[in-house]
Amino acid sequence: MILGDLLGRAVHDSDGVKLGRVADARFVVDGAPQQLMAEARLLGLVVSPHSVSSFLGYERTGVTQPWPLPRMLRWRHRGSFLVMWEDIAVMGESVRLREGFTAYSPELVGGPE
Amino acid sequence: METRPGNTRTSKRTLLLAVCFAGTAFLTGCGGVTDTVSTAVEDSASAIATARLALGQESAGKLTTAAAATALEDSLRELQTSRDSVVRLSPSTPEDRQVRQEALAVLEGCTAGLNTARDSVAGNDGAPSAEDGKQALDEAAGRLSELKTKVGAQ
Amino acid sequence: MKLVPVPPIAGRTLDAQLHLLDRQALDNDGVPVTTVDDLELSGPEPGTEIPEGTPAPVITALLTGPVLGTRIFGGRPPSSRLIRIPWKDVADVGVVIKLGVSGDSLDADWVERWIRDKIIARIPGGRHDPR
Amino acid sequence: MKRILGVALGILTAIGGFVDIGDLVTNAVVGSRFGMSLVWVVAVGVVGICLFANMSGRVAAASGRATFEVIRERLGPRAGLANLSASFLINLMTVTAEIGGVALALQLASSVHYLLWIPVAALAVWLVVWRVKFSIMENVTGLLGLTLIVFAVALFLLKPDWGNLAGQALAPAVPDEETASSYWYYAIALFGAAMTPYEVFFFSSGAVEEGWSIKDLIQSRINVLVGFPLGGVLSVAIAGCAAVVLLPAGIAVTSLSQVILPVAEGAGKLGLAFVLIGLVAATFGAALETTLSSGYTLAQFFGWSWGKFRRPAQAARFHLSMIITLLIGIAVLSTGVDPVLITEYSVVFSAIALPLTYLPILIVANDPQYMGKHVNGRPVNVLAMIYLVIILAASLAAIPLMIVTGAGS
Repeated sequence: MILGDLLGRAVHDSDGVKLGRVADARFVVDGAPQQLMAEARLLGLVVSPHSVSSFLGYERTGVTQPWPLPRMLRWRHRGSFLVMWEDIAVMGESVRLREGFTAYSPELVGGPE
Repeated sequence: METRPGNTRTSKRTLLLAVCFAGTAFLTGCGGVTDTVSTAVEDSASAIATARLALGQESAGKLTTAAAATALEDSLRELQTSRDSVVRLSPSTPEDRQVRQEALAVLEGCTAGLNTARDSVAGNDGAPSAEDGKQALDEAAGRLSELKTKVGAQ
Repeated sequence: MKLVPVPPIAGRTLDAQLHLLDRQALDNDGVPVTTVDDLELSGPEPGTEIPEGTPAPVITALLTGPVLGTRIFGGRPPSSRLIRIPWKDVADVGVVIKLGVSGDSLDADWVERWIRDKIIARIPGGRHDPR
Repeated sequence: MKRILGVALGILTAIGGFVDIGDLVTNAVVGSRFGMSLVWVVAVGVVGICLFANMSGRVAAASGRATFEVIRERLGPRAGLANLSASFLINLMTVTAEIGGVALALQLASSVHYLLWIPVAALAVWLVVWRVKFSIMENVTGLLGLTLIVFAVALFLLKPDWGNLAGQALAPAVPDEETASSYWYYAIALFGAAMTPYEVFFFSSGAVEEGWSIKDLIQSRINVLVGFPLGGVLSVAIAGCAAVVLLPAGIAVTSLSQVILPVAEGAGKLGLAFVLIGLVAATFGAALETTLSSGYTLAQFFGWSWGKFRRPAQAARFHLSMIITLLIGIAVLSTGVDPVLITEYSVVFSAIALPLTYLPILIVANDPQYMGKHVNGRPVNVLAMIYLVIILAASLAAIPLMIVTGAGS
């Protein structure tokens, strides 16, 4: 599967209510170790109800400078949430989540450093 | 910077293009006859003044011949562009036609003066002396200022 | 919708848009090779129901290729046109993505090699090392 | 001793490198039409370029990423490509203007028509970009560009009425025969001439070329904070010479030959010799920087291998793109279009395109992932936000003013 097909797709819950669009995909580097780097496993998808894609990710980091910009963009991506791989039922033309999925905060915890 | 959905971007782009297109149309369309003539006179006066300054410096030994020749050549090119802008005019009223005629005559005189100056700078034998060049430019400047007051008064 | 704080995760997290896509890939001696245009996952067949408890997909390759046109006007180039850089060749993901292999072996670089051999190397001084 | 030499060399190169054909023409035009009443814009522009160059130098040193890599990574492909095409086209316009400037300067020295000099100038630029080491190229053109100090010397020798000049500069007012809109149009042109984007592409890529690290930043900060303001003083001297000699004589600058007349007036043939060397060196140095910047912009955006520190064969597409840029420059100039006219448009379009490269650098300079602990301090961010507003205002006002004033005629 190509990630490019997934980004921007509509996300529905199990009753078909549209929740937003796939803004990003989060991976965690804790899979089986390869020669150089462990495999990056799909942790979940970041879903954003109001905007298509976010390249600056202010809604997932605590960055506040340069002053008005992060606040404006964080407002634009308000309501974004992270949904785990286990809660995803179908990924294709659109993404459907399982019954009673959990919406996690999209906050980036373990940064890439 | 998020990518907004396509449609607002394209409508914004067409608006920008419309503005630029209107701008260029406005830029090329010429104002009234007197406006064009007065700008042409102003530019020619500036060119003649440059030529007089360059000629003065060259004869005073402050400017090399190469730099003076280039300065005079640029002034001639400036004069020709202003002359072309007057030639392209197509005046409707008789007074405008009269103004254009006069302007062309004066600009003709300036071009002749400038050429004498260039020949004097070139300084090959038989060429006019620096004094003649300077004299020709002074005459041209005089006639230009007369024209300027006349066009300005219009 | 009350957001539940994310449970602590062992290992580094990478967001595709923020840390992987459009990032510069350098080969093992630091020569830029290409930029990452897309990712290939071992993930589920698109559109098929995912049974409970199936293991999460992993990134199998970084994809690079003439995608700028499609990323602007939407759609995607046929995957045959995309050049794959297997994930096992990736040495580190930081500000740049460091690959563990040399650039020459990667066919993501054929345009560079073609221009080098056909044009630049032919001009005198082409191989002169300025340092 | 070596350290002091290094610092002095850095400063001198920054002064020599600051002035290019855009500064020369725009300052002379402004001086000949508005006197000293637009000098405040040069000050605003110099502070702006110092801030911008420092920020992009720090981004390059802290993260090893030059300007256009950062733009691609942080703006995403669509906005990034729009940014690239605008910046590249304006950079191409500047390359053409600079090569035209070199040819005009050589015509002044030799009275061989400038059109004949254009291929020679472009070939010389290519040869230097192809073979000469980065630091040697920078130092030679920078030091030779210093001879433009003769503008300041000539201004003194002209013994102007300093009170009047200072009065015009400190109490700026629109001269009566000029309209307010052309006053503001030339304010934007002057701002664009001082804060040319290519200087930042070149500055940040140069940091990566010379492998700067954080501890090298002190040297670069001195270069910028001392060199650029002195470069600004040179620009003011050019405007001053024009204001003292050309303005009273009613000469509006439209060609490079007019720019040097005040120097001949004040310092005679010796002064003229210096200014011609300075002209050729400044425009040639700027032609090198803009050609390299066009290579940097493309290579960094598309992720090609780039840099003069590599063998040309190891950065094939980088060098090929520069060759093509030079060929386009020659083609445009050989149509006989007036290089001074291209220069006037290139500085205004530089002002229009400035936000496209300023904003991403400002964003990344605050991004801990790229900068670690070297993110912008609070005072820098406050000043940077003020300048973001100034830059956006200039960029938005440029096109309407260009239309209203008919490009300043």
